[in-house]
Amino acid sequence: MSRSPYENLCKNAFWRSGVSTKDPFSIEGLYRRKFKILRKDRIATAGSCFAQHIARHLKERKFNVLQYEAAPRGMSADVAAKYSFGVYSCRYANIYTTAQLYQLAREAFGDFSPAEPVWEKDGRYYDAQRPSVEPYGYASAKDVMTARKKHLEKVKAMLLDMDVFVFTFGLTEAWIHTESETVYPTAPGTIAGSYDPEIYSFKNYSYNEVLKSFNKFLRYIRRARNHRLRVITTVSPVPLTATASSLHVLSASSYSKSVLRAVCGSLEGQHSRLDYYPSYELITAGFTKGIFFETNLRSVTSQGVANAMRIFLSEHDPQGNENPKSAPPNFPENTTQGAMLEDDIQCEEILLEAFNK
Amino acid sequence: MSRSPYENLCKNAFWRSGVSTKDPFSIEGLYRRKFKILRKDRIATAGSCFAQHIARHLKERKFNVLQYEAAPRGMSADVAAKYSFGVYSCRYANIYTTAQLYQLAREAFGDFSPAEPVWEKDGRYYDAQRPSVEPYGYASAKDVMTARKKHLEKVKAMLLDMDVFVFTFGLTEAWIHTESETVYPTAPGTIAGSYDPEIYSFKNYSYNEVLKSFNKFLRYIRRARNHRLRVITTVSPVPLTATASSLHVLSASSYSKSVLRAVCGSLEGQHSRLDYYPSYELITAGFTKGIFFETNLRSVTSQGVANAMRIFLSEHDPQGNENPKSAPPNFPENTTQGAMLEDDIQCEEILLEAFNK
Amino acid sequence: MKTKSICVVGNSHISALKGGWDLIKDEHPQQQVTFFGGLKKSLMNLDNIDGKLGLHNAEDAEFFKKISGTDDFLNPDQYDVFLLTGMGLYPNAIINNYWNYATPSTKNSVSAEYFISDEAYADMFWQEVSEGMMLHVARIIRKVTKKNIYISWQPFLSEQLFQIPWRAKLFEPILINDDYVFIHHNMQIISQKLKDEGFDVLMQPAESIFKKIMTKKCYSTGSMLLRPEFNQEHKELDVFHMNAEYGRLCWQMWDLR
Amino acid sequence: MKTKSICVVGNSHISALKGGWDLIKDEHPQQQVTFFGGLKKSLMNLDNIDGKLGLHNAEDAEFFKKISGTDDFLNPDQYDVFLLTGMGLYPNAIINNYWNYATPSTKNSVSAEYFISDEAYADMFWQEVSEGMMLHVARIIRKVTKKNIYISWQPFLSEQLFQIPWRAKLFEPILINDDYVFIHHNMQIISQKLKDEGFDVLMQPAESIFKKIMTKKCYSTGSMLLRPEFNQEHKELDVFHMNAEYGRLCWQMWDLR
Repeated sequence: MSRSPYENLCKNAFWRSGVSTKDPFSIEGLYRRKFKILRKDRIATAGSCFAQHIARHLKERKFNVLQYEAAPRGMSADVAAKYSFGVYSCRYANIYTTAQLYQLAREAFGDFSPAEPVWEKDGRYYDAQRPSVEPYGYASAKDVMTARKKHLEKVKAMLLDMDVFVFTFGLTEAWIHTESETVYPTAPGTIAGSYDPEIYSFKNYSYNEVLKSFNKFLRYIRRARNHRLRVITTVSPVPLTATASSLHVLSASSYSKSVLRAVCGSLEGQHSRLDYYPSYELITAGFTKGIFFETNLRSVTSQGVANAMRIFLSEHDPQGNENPKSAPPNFPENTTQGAMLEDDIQCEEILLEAFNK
Repeated sequence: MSRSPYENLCKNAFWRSGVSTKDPFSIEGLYRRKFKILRKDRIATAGSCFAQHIARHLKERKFNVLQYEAAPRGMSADVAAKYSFGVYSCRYANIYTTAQLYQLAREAFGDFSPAEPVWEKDGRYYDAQRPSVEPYGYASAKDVMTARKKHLEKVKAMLLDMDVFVFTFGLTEAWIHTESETVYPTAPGTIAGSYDPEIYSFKNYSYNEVLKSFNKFLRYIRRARNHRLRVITTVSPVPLTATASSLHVLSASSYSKSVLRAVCGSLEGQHSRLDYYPSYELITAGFTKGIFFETNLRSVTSQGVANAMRIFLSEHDPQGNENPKSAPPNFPENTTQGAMLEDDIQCEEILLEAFNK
Repeated sequence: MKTKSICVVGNSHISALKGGWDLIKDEHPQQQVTFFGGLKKSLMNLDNIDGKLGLHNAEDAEFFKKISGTDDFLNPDQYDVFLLTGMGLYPNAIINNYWNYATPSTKNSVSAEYFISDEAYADMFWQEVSEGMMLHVARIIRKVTKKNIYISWQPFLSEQLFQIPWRAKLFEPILINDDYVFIHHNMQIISQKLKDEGFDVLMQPAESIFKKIMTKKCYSTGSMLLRPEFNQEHKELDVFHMNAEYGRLCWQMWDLR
Repeated sequence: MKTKSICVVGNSHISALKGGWDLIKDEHPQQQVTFFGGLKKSLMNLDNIDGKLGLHNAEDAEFFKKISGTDDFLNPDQYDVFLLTGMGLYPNAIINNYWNYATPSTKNSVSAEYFISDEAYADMFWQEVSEGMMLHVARIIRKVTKKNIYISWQPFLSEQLFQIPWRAKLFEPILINDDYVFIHHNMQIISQKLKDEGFDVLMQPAESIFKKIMTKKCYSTGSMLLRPEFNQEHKELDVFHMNAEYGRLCWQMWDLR
């Protein structure tokens, strides 16, 4: 019988020895992997903007990051990024909410059809589920649906094949088709579509909704898969560009991120093969004094990302090359590899800023 | 039909205009009160350490902060603080979890009796539900129970009388009596008691547990009360001193605080007479660059508290005196008023640091 | 009393000792007693000024010099022993709170609203004493001399306090519960702390005590104001100050070495 | 052709124009043609060096001067018109991806794995061209002269590409689906952008084209390496370079003013 249950805890269980006396670059043991990721493991990535960094760093370390919708051969990094090629394992662009993730999986397996799947703008037609991937849209709704059909085949293949799924939780705020509860990654009218309050409504997903959607997603794909899945979750440290919650954006961000972080904590406890990687706290915690944010106090600096990834990779690739040779900037041979530039992260959400007048 | 639902939002809905271009001292509109608090309203305060600041600032502004267990006449501020007088409206010391709050209410009304109510240490006896209020304990368990009975009468009166309840959510981690689920504010063995894993166990309350306990508390006291209650919730920005979760303390803190913030967001949406005051994000958000934390990266500076309270009081007491005359440091006439010194906050939780060896 | 030269320091309470000394000084020609005093809280500022103890404030300094008859500050070399009186060394904190704050040692836990530890009382009392005027003066003197310093408890309030309703309300429950022990015990704790710090402690003469926690009326009636120019009694219901008889009793009972 | 002095600039592809000019230059005594060239990607570094256009790298500069026969850098004042050839202006990006990336304009959406927008193709193609060697050279020349600059499309690959299985695999679906229009359309988009930038654009002579998107074998067989000292043909299955006959055809069809 010990006097206090805190007597035999390690140094990292105490704020003073675990945090106060460390700096964000020397903090140790913040993350202990639950399971191994091998270089041959097929890794799929999805989620909000911040997930793009993880994908890029894993690729640089030569992990087997799946690419089911690569950029056309010879497409430059700039153009590939503009058309959302090479950002994630499929060309779904950012998936901000777990509701959208679950919806996408059901759609890929033919169990769901989104309402209002095509949004129009200035005579062009956009995939409402990923309006940013084709910045000029298509000439017809039919073209959008053809592209989506091809896309969903790839998503399905990815969901079936992947050994490791890396997902970054991004937002709780979303816009839905009120009647069907179809969720969209952007508000109608941001990239395409037009906001009709009779058709669309604002949704701020609660803790339970976020949690349930993710668990439903896991259960749903498990039925179709024949091998075990490991999952790595993270929470995007990037605050909201704008909120429709009627709260101040600082408070709305705090709420959203808290819900997501709480959900990840819960998921981590529920699933033995689901790991939470704490890049969120490493970048946002008060003890970092904001050094990992750009002057807009929103974007994460490349140093912040590098530091977060260093800690992740120190667990999953401790022998890895810290500074792999990067491809020359011109004449990209394999544009899929080179498509993601360090500071060139795709965020549809930032487009909301255009409405700040 | 507007093009985008973000077109007509105000500046505070956008990160750039609401946050990036502000500093933590000039941020506006972060908090808009849901209801008024008048100087005559009977205000009761409870919660984790940070709630003490709110109580003190309200008292300084001459709000009617209830005091049901004042310090004896002539007790100096130092001694009053040592014995937890004048910290909250009753002498319950810090109430870190909503489970404990709900349990206390039931106990006050005679519907609950805690298991293992008295903890021993070195031949002295302590109230397991508030071991810090008597630092030397009592000579017998009977004395502890006599003191507790008197205390509970006051708690009951407070719960019945108060018009406004200010509660600061502090922790999700707690220690419970395994069989009865009696929750304690400290781990056995921290201040008193001794840790026996056969009797006590660690509990990290989930989002749903935290939320439910608080809602149960509200429903429970409503039955006994005959006038409406307004509630102000806040989340303590102070990270954990130590965690028993097996996570790194930074990650454990991030999880705990996220759960609490998410719960407050949910409560705020559920109850028209419950307001959330966002001091948590104002002090912890990345955009503050950690300026509101002391060098231990844990304690909040008095400037941080003052800034948070300034924004709170600008809504509830815009005409108030910003710099009320403070009592002279010697010969305190009314020690209850003077009991709380700016940097002299009572935190049993910090005692865990003693086990960091 | 075998000492040659006694220095008495105190606030208004030195008046009783001064009056008492006047009554008996002819019987003790070998003894010399000098009284230094300050009104209200002025001795809180007693300080070492060029080797003598005095006050910086001009008015207080003037009074301090004048009342002593030396027309000077207190020169510690000139005295064999020091006797400190009054200056708030009184169980105020205990008596004032007893009626509403019970402890495990008291018998009023049913009637009192609150129940707190004996330690809380003791801490409160000691904090008051250790930050009070008596101990300030005692410590200032100790810094300049190794001679004996006697600290005397301020007398209990006069039994006439029962003519003041709010004071009666504070004392009645103590009497009803026969809880004088609680008061005495707390005073003993303080006395011990003072002794631990190297002071001698003088208790109120037993003959003057009424019902364990008050002073007999005959020792309070006709107490004189300290200001010698007034030569005037305290107001009728002053229950704090004692008369010259009380002073004489003290001189008789206290053994200053 | 009425121009007096023509300056041809290009990579290995100038070989065909040079061979062609040799065949017809006697018929055009009033014309003078000077050929400037660089191997591989060297013209990517063409620069204005003291008013003349040349290369900083010693080896590249030497070749550039030598092949022109002027033994000097390109002095823009000495020419009436500029003809740019080869240098990667070819619908590589379109042809290479067609088999697996359909668009609303193509007819292969059933067989292709991917379906993307025509704009993605156009952006990719223009990005390649605008960052490519041809436009670099054209822009460098434009900076020093207002004279006409003719940009000629690099010829389509020789029909012999069908002897190379992986190339055949890229071309077959285009032929099967009769989707040459998609290639031409994308080339037109680029041509228009080049015209918008102030250049004249020369298309491959129609007589030399096989099945809309290749070059007839008779124009590719026996193409010569650029290095004059080698006086040697390209390797047998070179499908990029054209022979002197192709060069002659170009000189006949193109109207340089």
